[in-house]
Amino acid sequence: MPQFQKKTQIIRIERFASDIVRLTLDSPDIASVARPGQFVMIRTGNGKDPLLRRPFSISQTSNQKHFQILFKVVGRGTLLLSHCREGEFLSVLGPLGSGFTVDCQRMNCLVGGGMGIAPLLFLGKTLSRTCPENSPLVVVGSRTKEELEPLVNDFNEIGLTVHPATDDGSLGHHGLVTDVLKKLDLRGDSEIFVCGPHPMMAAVHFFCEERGYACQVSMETSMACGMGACLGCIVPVKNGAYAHACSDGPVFDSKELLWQVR
Amino acid sequence: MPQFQKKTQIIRIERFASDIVRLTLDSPDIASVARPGQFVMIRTGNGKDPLLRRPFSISQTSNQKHFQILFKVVGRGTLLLSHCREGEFLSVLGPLGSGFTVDCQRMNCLVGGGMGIAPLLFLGKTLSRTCPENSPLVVVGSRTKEELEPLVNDFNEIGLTVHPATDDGSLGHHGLVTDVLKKLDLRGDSEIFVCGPHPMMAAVHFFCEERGYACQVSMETSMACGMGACLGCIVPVKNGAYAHACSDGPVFDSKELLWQVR
Amino acid sequence: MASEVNGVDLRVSIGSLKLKNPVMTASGTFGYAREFEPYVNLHRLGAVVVKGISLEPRFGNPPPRIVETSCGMLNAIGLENVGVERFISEKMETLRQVNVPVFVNILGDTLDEYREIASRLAGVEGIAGIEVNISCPNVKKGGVAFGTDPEMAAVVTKAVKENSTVPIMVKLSPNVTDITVIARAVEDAGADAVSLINTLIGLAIDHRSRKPALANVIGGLSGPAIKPVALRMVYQVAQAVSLPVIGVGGIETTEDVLEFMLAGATAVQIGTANFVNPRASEEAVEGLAHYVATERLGSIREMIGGLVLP
Amino acid sequence: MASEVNGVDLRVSIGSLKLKNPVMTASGTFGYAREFEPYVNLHRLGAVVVKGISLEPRFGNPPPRIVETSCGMLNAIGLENVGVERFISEKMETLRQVNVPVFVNILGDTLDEYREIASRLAGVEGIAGIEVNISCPNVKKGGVAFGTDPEMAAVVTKAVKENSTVPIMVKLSPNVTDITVIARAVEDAGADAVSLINTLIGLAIDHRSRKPALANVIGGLSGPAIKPVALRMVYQVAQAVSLPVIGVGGIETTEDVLEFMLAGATAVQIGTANFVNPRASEEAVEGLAHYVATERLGSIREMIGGLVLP
Ligand SMILES: Cc1cc2nc3c(=O)[nH]c(=O)nc-3n(C[C@H](O)[C@H](O)[C@H](O)COP(=O)(O)OP(=O)(O)OC[C@H]3O[C@@H](n4cnc5c(N)ncnc54)[C@H](O)[C@@H]3O)c2cc1C
Ligand SMILES: Cc1cc2nc3c(=O)[nH]c(=O)nc-3n(C[C@H](O)[C@H](O)[C@H](O)COP(=O)(O)OP(=O)(O)OC[C@H]3O[C@@H](n4cnc5c(N)ncnc54)[C@H](O)[C@@H]3O)c2cc1C
Ligand SMILES: Cc1cc2nc3c(=O)[nH]c(=O)nc-3n(C[C@H](O)[C@H](O)[C@H](O)COP(=O)(O)O)c2cc1C
Ligand SMILES: Cc1cc2nc3c(=O)[nH]c(=O)nc-3n(C[C@H](O)[C@H](O)[C@H](O)COP(=O)(O)O)c2cc1C
Ligand code: FES
Ligand code: FES
Repeated sequence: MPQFQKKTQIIRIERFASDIVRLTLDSPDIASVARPGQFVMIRTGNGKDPLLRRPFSISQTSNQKHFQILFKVVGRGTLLLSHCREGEFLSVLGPLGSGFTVDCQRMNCLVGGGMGIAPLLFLGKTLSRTCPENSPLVVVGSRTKEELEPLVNDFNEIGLTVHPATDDGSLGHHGLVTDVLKKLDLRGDSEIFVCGPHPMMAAVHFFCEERGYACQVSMETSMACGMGACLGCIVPVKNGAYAHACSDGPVFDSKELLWQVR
Repeated sequence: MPQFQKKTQIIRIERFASDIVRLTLDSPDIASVARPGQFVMIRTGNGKDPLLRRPFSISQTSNQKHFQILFKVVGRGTLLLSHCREGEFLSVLGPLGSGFTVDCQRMNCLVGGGMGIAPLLFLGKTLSRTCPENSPLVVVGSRTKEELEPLVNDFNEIGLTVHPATDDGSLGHHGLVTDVLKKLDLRGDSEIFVCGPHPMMAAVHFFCEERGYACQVSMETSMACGMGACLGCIVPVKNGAYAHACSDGPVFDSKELLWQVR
Repeated sequence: MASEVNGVDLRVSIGSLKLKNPVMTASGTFGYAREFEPYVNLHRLGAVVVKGISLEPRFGNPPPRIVETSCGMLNAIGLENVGVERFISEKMETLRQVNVPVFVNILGDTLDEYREIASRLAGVEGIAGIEVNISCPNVKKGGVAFGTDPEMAAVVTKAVKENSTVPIMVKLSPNVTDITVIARAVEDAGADAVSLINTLIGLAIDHRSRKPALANVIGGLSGPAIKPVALRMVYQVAQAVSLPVIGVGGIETTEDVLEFMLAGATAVQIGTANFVNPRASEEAVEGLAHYVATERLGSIREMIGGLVLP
Repeated sequence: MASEVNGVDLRVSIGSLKLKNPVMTASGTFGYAREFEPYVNLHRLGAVVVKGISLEPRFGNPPPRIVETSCGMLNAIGLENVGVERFISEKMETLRQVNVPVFVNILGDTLDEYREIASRLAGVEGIAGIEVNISCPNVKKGGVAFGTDPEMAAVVTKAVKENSTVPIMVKLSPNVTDITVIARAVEDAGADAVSLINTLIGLAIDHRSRKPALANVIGGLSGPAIKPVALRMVYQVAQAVSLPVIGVGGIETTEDVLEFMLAGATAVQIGTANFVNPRASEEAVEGLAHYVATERLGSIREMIGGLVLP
């Protein structure tokens, strides 16, 4: 699988909320080979502090030229990144990791929470193209309308119907995405694609297990290298062993992983 | 002596050459008490790398409100500083150190090389004001016209006549400032104020010693604190002892220091 | 002495000494305190530790003495100081006017020197405690040997303790295989507290000139770069001894202070950070008060050793 | 094997082994090399050192295993590896296809394990050398003890040497009072080279959760933060032994490599920098070639130990 280390130019910056930013980066190399569920590692500054790259899902590609990342400011790296200006260059490694595996025969349902929605946009776009007969369901949740609406619009633009949920009820269901998911009329052969906070993914996993649905999760862990070299990014699997989020994942069949019953 | 730790806003950025920048900073506290020869310590970035502040001479003040620094990009700190934008804030400590001591009765002569010209502008301005009868002579040298001319203009604006020298002959004398100095018709009671590369200051010191002129030098050393706390910024004085450039200086009577005969 | 900031209990004890809060400044990074008066309300600090004092005045090492490294700095000041006599007559004079406990950091090349300097300081008004530097890596004799050998460390501790009228805090070197061995040795020898860490020995080279960046060749590494090492050693020592442990190394913010206290520190010293932010120490005091208030702690002492193991 | 880059002589020797240039990659930071094929022309490197291998497979420590610190990172991977058998059957298979000398980093909890793993690797095609990890701070047994005690270090060295058919390089721990003592011990025991430093032991705490940032509590500090310590130790060891010294610790750029060589390193290993810039190792090779050319050196070997003292 081709991977690149590139200086990519920031060609667009969108601010969805004070702490939520979307960058459009110019990189034909990466954009033309990326698959939904893959991610990139980005240097957030030029100095040695912060030292390590930060992982971000590829949230959309366009024209095999550009790709987007959508992120929330949670610490120093993302803060630095949020101060970037259009025209600047960022050092990017990618595309990294495995992507989602899709089966057009199934009933596909994308479930995203917070920044976990990022990779699902890309997945939704790809599903609409590759399985035109079979539109996926989309359930996405976030804190508030302000940050969710632009993403809902993006799904709508691809022609997908979205079931939104917000913590404050400002858009769609007032509550959790899992509430919405549970109320959907899902076929027995459904496959759920989920990305979001860990507790949400755990809840969806148990729900799918109960119902016998297939479930793919995209796992976030701390990562130093993003390419299978440091062995830092593990997620517990069955039998006391570990899988590596960056190279074995970040997308996993949820049944392979070890989930703590809450 | 009052000293401040302030977030100061950058209100103007001038680029004299690709690697020479002048910043005008808004700080009534510092601008209103600063004296020629004093300096400030500036944080060049927000992270922990580069860790330490960098020292810069106060190169001019205006209206007791603003002050300027003039610097050359030589490393990471100055590079970061050169990327600043107008409107941004810089953390500044100052004014620090002792300034030049002036005596209006003497024939005063300012000798500056490269970025050493920075504090002499401030000194020239102060001398013109405090000793209006007795304009100082000004000898300044730099690599090339491009970077020297704006400074010569600034001296001219205060009404001072400048004897320039450039390494490439593009402005004034083709060669060293010390050549120019030696050809000036200096009175026996002359006092030379010199700031520039160490070899230049040594040459001027020996010249003054030979002729019996008073000589004040502004010394540059590596500094961690700028306020007499780290003891890192020493310059050798007589008897194997050391003086501290930040608190005993940076301006010294050249006769107090130990100069290596070249 | 106000023992509370905004009604919040930040008090900690080092031996018989009560500090109004756990924030001290580290030796060699805060001058003789007066340098920081423009920036800091000195009386709000827990204590200040002054630059290391030797029996005789020392000129220190030739320049360059400092060089920046990644998230840190190397120094080889070589213990420049005015000597104990001038320290007492000149520096203590002004230090007494500052309403803050003063620790005098002392060092010697020989056991006798430690003993003499301690005796000379005994009874001098205004000294709250003595910090015994057995760890400075810059002076060839004395320093290194005392701090890396448990027996020598104990002997020095005993000598200073016997000749002191105030609590003594022994400052440990991190350049050892097992710092807990040294810590236990000085505890047994009568120390009232241990402070750690002093600087890690390092080297920087200028590849252009092919010369060491410091005239002394090697120097002491300090700053955020060494914080993980300091935190680990504080954690280990706090478990090994029952003395108060004073954490030093890369501390800058309130969060850093909390981390060292969780690891087991009773108090901390802020060093290199004073150069970057002269207000760091006072801001940490304010930050701790805020923390105790918002977390509704009975006192900051609840944090000491509060690390939750997985 | 091309021994010159652009007609420039970068060759160095480690025992009987000739490397085409002094740039190696450090164990645990370069996977099994193939991970870096998208970014690096592996055959241009001096050598690669693979992730530490034990006799039996290990799952390693639970997460979190890594945390960033100021200009550095802590890791507690816990030596996750597939074990020597699968290493030989799976990993060596692909490594042989890469035209670059391969060092296998090995570790054991007991002397016997070191001996067995060395015997098992003896004669395996495609192994250029063995790096003996006596210094890993993450595993409670074995690691620390071997690397901090000169006698144990010597015993392990001898055991591996006696059972190996290729040059062995012993990797030293920096967590000791005097690293030259350990270096001399392994030299006397028959090591062909020493590599240093492994990580410094450190701790990071999340003050919000009051928990250690790593599940293993302590971890190994690497990256630019530790470079001054590594450079100092390389300088000391290079003067203490006559073996080739391989410098490791915070190396990222050509300038870093030059500094370690000036301090006495015959070759270097690039570690954490591979994560930040996967091309760091190849760029250093290019940079050295450029340096030798522009400085008109006969060979890069002229730099080794070339530090000019003041
Ligand atoms: C494969 C992958 C894809 C990701 N995609 C996205 C994305 O599309 N958009 C997005 O906003 N974020 C994404 N993340 C998370 C993102 O990498 C982190 O938010 C970022 O690294 C934080 O960097 P920082 O320097 O700002 O914060 P730090 O200063 O490093 O940490 C600040 C706080 O965030 C927490 N944190 C750090 N890293 C993570 C992490 N990986 N997961 C959860 N919490 C973390 C820390 O524990 C700490 O409390 C992804 C992570 C992975 C592994
Ligand atoms: C009192 C004082 C006043 C100063 N005033 C000015 C000024 O008005 N304008 C200006 O451009 N510079 C001035 N300097 C020098 C300025 O501080 C340095 O150029 C700056 O610190 C370099 O920082 P850096 O991070 O860019 O370089 P670094 O990465 O720190 O160093 C890059 C190179 O510059 C050299 N260098 C670093 N510091 C100094 C220094 N203090 N003197 C000489 N060489 C140095 C280093 O040895 C290295 O080779 C002054 C210095 C002092 C002590
Ligand atoms: C410039 C400088 C001078 C120092 N001088 C002394 C000293 O005289 N005595 C001493 O015990 N420690 C001295 N130290 C060590 C500090 O007190 C402290 O232990 C060390 O710097 C680690 O803390 P930090 O990372 O917060 O700086 C000095 C440190 C620096 C940076
Ligand atoms: C994630 C990680 C894993 C490591 N694993 C090993 C290992 O298996 N064996 C070993 O000898 N050293 C190991 N090391 C230590 C490195 O090889 C190197 O000695 C250390 O990181 C210092 O170099 P650096 O600062 O360039 O990273 C590891 C380091 C890191 C960061
Ligand atoms: S992030 Fe390094 S192995 Fe996954
Ligand atoms: S710079 Fe710290 S004492 Fe002068």
